[in-house]
Amino acid sequence: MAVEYELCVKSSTQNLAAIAEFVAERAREAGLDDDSIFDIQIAVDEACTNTIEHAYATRSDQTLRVCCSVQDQEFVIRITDYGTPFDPDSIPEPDLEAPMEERSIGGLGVFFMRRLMDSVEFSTHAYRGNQVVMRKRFVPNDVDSTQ
Amino acid sequence: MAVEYELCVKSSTQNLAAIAEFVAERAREAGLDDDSIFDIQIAVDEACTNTIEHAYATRSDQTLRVCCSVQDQEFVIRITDYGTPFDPDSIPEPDLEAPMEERSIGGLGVFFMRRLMDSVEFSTHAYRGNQVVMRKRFVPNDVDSTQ
Amino acid sequence: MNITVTKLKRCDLLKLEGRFDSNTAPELDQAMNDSMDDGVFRIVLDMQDVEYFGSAAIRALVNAYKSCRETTGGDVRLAAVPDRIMHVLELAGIAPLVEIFETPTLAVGSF
Amino acid sequence: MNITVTKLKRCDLLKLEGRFDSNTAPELDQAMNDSMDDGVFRIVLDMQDVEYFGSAAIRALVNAYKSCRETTGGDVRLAAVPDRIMHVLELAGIAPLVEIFETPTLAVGSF
Ligand SMILES: Nc1ncnc2c1ncn2[C@@H]1O[C@H](COP(=O)(O)OP(=O)(O)O)[C@@H](O)[C@H]1O
Ligand SMILES: Nc1ncnc2c1ncn2[C@@H]1O[C@H](COP(=O)(O)OP(=O)(O)O)[C@@H](O)[C@H]1O
Repeated sequence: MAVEYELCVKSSTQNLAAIAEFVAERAREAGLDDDSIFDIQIAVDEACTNTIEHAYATRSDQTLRVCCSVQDQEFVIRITDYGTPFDPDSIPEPDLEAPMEERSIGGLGVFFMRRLMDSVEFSTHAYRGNQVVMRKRFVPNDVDSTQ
Repeated sequence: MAVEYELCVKSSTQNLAAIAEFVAERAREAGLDDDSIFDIQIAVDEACTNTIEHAYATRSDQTLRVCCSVQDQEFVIRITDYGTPFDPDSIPEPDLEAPMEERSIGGLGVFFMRRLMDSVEFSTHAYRGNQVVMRKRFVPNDVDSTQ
Repeated sequence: MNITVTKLKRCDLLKLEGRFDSNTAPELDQAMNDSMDDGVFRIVLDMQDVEYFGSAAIRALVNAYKSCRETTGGDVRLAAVPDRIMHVLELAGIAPLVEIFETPTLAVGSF
Repeated sequence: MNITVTKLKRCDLLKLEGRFDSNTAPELDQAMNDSMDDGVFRIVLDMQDVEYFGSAAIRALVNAYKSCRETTGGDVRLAAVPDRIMHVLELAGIAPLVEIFETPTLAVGSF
């Protein structure tokens, strides 16, 4: 596996801008196009927001770990927390056909992650914490690519 | 006296844009700044409009002559027509203090010419026609200036 | 010279471009009269791209201003007036009389 | 993130700049609530300089939209939405529901 870049910050929404910048920078270096980078920023932002708001119940003194790597033809982001585990199958899809007046508030975060990334996997480990791994395919133009 | 540039056009308001461009070009070559050039454009535009509308009574097939030269520290524009002579002393100054509702329509042309140029002289000759000569002072930065 | 008319809910927005001398001022006059014939007496002139605005254009502006203000709530307001054009309006003594806004959005939002 | 509020005759114009994520969305929520507390239920969001608009900001928008439209003539309208932000609004299914204008002038002029 290639290099993995890691950013470790406190679980505050004030760090979302720094996380977005860190991920965008890594994706740019890897050669992703601007539209893909924007998609990734949204997915990461939503995932980290959920971790802070749900897994950590808005406590801002906990640890949030964001790792980026390139694996084969995919840009991979792994987000780790040590809060309340989460079963993604328990949440319903948002009803996007409903008129605005009847729209339930929220429920877009996980939907955005799934729609904008090529794969999203949630997992929970005893000491490794909760992880969400998101992958975005791209065409690497790196000269020393092993592909 | 230095070179005199002349533009000779038909007395149509359609030629006002070309006249403005001609005068601006000469003034730029002479080294006048943009604000002065704009002032000159207004004065020339108003003078030519008056010639067309009053001296030529809007006939568009007559001759309008615009000459530009630099004399000492002045940019000089001479506009010649062969229409009805004009006594500038016969026209009153516009009342700029009047409320908009009571403003008489017009009467700004000669006022603009006098305010924007350093001197404006009207004259009438038997064969040389009617002339208005307008002068704008400036600081020539020409290397082979005789000053 | 070009005039683009946008009919909004409360006013007509006229974007003026280029030279308004005695040759082209009649078209400005016409455009404002068209609004008034249409029953619209609230007019915004977006002056941002005006290169020249001579006494004939000022005359057209003053005429429309008078007519519009004869109606309740009617007015002609200016937006984004370039410095040089502002200088001309000041010289003509009409700058203090007409309402002038920094942007077309503010002028439209004033009606 | 920055919000500049301009109070116009018929509506409040909110110019949004920068990132609206779950950290800054509460300020958008607050700004729109301030307008409503002020009795203004016609709001234009100028989105031109928005870099990011996440689900928290969308939530704030939907909330204000609902509240404003409960009043007569009330509405939240968007202007100058950048392509990428438009894509997010489309994904969330709200692009077809909210009125979106090319420029703030047109949005303000629609009220
Ligand atoms: N990382 C997480 N940890 C715990 N619960 C989560 C997590 N992510 C999402 N959830 C749960 O799934 C629901 C839907 O999440 P989401 O689609 O992001 O919408 P929202 O957060 O706006 O409610 C949340 O309300 C929450 O109950
Ligand atoms: N070149 C000219 N030839 C004849 N009459 C002129 C000329 N210039 C000005 N006048 C007269 O002087 C009056 C004032 O001119 P001016 O200040 O330009 O205002 P306006 O042309 O708008 O009436 C004109 O109405 C016209 O009667």
